[in-house]
Amino acid sequence: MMILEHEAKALLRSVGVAVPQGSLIKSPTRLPKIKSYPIALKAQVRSGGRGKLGGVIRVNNATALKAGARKLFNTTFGDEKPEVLLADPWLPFERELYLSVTIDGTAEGYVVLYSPKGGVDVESGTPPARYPIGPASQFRAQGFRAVLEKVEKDFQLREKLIFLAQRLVETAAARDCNTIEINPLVQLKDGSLMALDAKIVYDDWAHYRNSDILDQQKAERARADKYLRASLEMGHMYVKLDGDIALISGGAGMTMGAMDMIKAAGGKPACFLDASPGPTSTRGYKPAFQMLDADPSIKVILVSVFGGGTHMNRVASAMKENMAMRKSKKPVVFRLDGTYVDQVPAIFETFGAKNHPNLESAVKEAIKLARSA
Amino acid sequence: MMILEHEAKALLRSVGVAVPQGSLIKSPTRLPKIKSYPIALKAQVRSGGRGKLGGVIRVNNATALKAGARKLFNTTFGDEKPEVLLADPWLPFERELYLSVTIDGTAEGYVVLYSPKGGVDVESGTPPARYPIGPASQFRAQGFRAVLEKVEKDFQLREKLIFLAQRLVETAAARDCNTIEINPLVQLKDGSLMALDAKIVYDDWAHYRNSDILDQQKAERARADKYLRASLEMGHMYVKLDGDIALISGGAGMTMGAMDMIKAAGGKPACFLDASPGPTSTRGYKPAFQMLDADPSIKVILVSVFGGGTHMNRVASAMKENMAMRKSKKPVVFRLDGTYVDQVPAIFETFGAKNHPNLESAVKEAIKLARSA
Amino acid sequence: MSILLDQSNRVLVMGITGNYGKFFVTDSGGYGTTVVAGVSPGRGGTDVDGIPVFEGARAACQATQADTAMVFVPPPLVRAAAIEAIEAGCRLVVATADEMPVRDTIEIRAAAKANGARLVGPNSPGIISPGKAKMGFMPSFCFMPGPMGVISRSGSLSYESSKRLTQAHIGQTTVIGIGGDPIKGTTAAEAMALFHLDPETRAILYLGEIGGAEEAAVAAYASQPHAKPVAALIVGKTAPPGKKMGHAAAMVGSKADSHAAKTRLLAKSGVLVCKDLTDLVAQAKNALAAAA
Amino acid sequence: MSILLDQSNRVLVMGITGNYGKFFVTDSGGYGTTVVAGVSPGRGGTDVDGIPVFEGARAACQATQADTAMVFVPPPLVRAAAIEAIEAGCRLVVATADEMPVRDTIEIRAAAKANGARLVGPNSPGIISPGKAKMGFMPSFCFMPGPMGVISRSGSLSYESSKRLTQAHIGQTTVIGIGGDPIKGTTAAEAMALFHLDPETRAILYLGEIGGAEEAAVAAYASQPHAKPVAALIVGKTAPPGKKMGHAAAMVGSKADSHAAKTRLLAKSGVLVCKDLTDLVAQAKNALAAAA
Repeated sequence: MMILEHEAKALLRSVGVAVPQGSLIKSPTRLPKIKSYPIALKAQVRSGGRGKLGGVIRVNNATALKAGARKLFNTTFGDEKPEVLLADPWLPFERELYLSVTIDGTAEGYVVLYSPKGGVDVESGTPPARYPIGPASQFRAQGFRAVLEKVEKDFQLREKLIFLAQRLVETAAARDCNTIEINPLVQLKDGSLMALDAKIVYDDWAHYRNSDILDQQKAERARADKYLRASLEMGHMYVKLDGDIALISGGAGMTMGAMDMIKAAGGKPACFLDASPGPTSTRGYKPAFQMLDADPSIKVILVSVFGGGTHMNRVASAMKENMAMRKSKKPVVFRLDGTYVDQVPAIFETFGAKNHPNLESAVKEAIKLARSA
Repeated sequence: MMILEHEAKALLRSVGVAVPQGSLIKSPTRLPKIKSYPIALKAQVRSGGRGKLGGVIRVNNATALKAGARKLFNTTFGDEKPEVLLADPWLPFERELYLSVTIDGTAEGYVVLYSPKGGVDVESGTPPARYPIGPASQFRAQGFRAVLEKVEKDFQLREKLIFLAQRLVETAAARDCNTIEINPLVQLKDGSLMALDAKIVYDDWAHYRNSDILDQQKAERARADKYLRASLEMGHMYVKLDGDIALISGGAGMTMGAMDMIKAAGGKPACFLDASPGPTSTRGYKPAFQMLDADPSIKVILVSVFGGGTHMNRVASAMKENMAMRKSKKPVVFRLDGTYVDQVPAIFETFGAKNHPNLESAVKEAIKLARSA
Repeated sequence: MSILLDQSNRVLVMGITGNYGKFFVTDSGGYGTTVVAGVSPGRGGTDVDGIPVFEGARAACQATQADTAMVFVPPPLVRAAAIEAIEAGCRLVVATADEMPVRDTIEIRAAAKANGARLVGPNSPGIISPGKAKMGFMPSFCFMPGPMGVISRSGSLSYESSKRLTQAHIGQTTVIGIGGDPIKGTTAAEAMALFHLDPETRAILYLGEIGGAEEAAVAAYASQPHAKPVAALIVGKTAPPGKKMGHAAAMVGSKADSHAAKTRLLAKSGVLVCKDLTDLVAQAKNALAAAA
Repeated sequence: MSILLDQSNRVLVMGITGNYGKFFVTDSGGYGTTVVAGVSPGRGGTDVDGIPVFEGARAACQATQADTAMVFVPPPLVRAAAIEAIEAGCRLVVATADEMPVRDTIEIRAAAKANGARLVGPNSPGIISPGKAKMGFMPSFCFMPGPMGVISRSGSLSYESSKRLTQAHIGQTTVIGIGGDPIKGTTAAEAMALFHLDPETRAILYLGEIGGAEEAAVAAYASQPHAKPVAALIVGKTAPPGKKMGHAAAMVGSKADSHAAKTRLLAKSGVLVCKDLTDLVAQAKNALAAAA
């Protein structure tokens, strides 16, 4: 998951990367004493395109700081309002560069990306130069140097970039970061490099060996409403969409396949919800039903699970118990298939449910029910 | 350099190692509210043997906490008084174990040490089992398992130790720790492992890529008096001894050789001072002379440098300038040798100094001067 | 024939005494898979349904000539178990676990490469060569032997698709789940290359998703002059941009990640692109017809 | 003869355009060392006193058949430069830098091992084969050719000791500084083994310190039946316990680290232990006499 700019900069600073000495603003009424203006006042949000949406303001004095802070705290970027602002010194620099480390399948591990022109428009320019590494231990100065020689003429800068990139790759591996992006990386007048902005994406699954990741997960849950929080705690993967047919499924590909089929058949999917973790227990599905039942935009719930290691007799029983617990009258359409599916009809019969023989039929009924709701 | 127990535990916690949820006490008058007694009140000092010196107290209530805190803040351990105490819950456990990772020449890198009996007496018992690794990436579960099988019968514990040890080795490499020692590592009733105490030694030379190390170095300097601080800032390596003949030398082996010769010839060395960094500049020696001149226990200063890359003509000039700046009348004995030593006599002549032809002669004069001072 | 797996693979189960391990012995063993040994430290000398349990992979491989490992340990332990199996001599290692840190997968893949071995997974249903052997928990009734090589980024979708093929009497040489993580033990490109060399595989069905670079590799294969016919279903047409859809790699970050871009590229490269799941069997038949 | 270094080594200087690099070309080149190339990224195509400068080690080694590297870059860059030289084909790499993170040395040593190369250093004066070649900044007048192999953990002490030998007309085959860090590119044991195989080395002088395990290795060598005679000086008799004496490895942590324990062990193993520096020449003579 992505962390905020100021958190990313703190991590970079801790591993020896130069960043501006900024201060945090947590409320528009508690502003820090700024020793020297101008400063860059920056909304701390995860959404992309912050710069183009006015999320970074140049502030020249204390009065402007007050106004700027109030404005940023009241602006919504993508779907989030900043809870904190970063006040960085506004630093003069010679050049804006782009440097990042990320995970890449074709590199069989980490890859370093460099562009001699950084800044907000980096994506529209020439694609960055790539140095594929593999495991972090395979970073080689001479390897990245050969890549840089083709795109960066300043040989002293090249050596600084090699040193910095190696540190970023080591850090990505040591701290389980899937992406560390510095854009812009600026070159100051004395030739040194400084990270003016930073984006770090943690590997969600390394939480057990990295308290920073665990803390971010807790914070993410704390930001969610109570239904979503319960679902996240169960390990469900949930993405809200703007339709009315909710989907409880298992497996990312199968879930997307069902979403696509709903759309193709003329319906509107209301969510992506992959309930693979804890997939055979009553408890495993309970928060999903609670969340979807509480969402007024949802008219029908389609349960579509095709299980291998997930045994359908146990899923069917879990459904029976969940249906008994529900207070909502929203219709639920079932389509279970896979291991022990032959035992499903008998279980479903005990609570009057029907198991659709295929996804097409289940989707068709869900759409019909959504239209008539 | 070694960090304090509570700092070491914070680092361990951040990489997923279980540690007690303790609180810090920074003054005997500001005590935390403890939710549950008993607690272990622990003086935070770097000196070894703290437990045997009464630095860990079991405290059963708030009154005892007050008394215990006052006592520990007023106790000197080795040569340091605690500036902070750690109040950890007093945890019941099933077993005390010893686990550490350190640097070892014969292992060509990291080595894991394990002893099935941890605690204060670990050093007097059977030497711990060794798993030599080399670079951190060469840690292998099967390798450490083979070592553990000979000394640890509990196979479930073995697997937990393997997992923990790998994390410690990764952490040692990632955070530039030369030693991470957990003693005792305890096994709780539920079988899980927890670090009840921890000792971490950082690699001083990795300060440029690890802000924790840099911060520790700054703190170390802040604790030193002004003369020592200046010397440390110059990169000098200084160890105070209890004699009266101070030594300014270059190179660790040469410095120790000279110390030993002073002692063998009947004198008493007052310090180990390796001034190799900045060895040819006037500035390079200035803080050393200032520190030694200010120390009343020192009667004579012996400068003994045998240089290769360090050119003796430049050292001689640096000595001339330093002698001119000094206010102290303490005698200084010189013995320079090595590259361009042939140019030394001419320079020395300009300020009336004599260069001894060998160490024996210089040491002899230093001892004579110390006796007559 | 088939790729990577048939009855001749001698399978070692890492973590054989856990629930998954035990079920695997019964289920896959019953399917025909040659399970020869298991590892469970501390339980060496016992057995699971007659399969001997060893303290470590080296002892197991030496005693039983196991050459293939199925890894069923919790995600934090997969790296150690997989590398142990590779270094003990296993040439094929299948790891189904999801929730694996990417760095661990990178290290396993590197260890496999250094030892001339191959990893399948993680976050994968495993691999099945219908009628011969399976490594994973695929519902066996969904599969039958035949001429179609199937590659899938997603587990359930591979069951769903294979069942549709089987119901239409289109059998499979091998169905390989390459997994949903950004770093894969076996990539789509590598799986395509294996199917290309398998004489019994007449056409390839690729089941992809939004995000990642696998589909570009599929397109690159399909556009080669002597490529076998390829049909493909790409799911995630309705996924919003910038959101991770369950799989770590399934996210529309850039334009090339989108369903539209991927299907356009595949179609341009001669791949028979399925409109949706319902269209799958039709395009699979077209691919086989093109192979004839 | 000599160990590791003579005029046949073709030396590449990593960081040739820095102050140290330039001085080395003049000083060591003047001594007889065969300096053939330098590396300084961005300055390829230039020269330093006639020695051609290249962008990287691979190009330098290909153009000049350099097989030995002298590393003169700042400590944070030593790891990259040393590994580059090793992977470019240098079989001997000398790194004198102190202030090196231990992890970097561990990685260089591992890279050397993987490539069949040898590192000398870091935190070392380097290596000199008197009358033939030197890699480092040793004051040349302290050395002369002869039958004594010298191994030292400390730079200045090796100059001091060699000068005493030279003044006493005891020449040296090679003087190798193994360095004061806990991880050494070449350990005392490895250096002893090299001197053992060198026919011209008749006896070995070992200059050690408190702390570390090198002295145990020296004792182990000396106690072997066909070992060459060994004399040793161990400094740090007056060092207090628990304090790091300049060198990271020079600290009395346990009893075995102490001067008393080390000298006792060495004496027991047949090593001629010098009482102090003044006693050095006498013991060196005894060692040579024992070899006769």
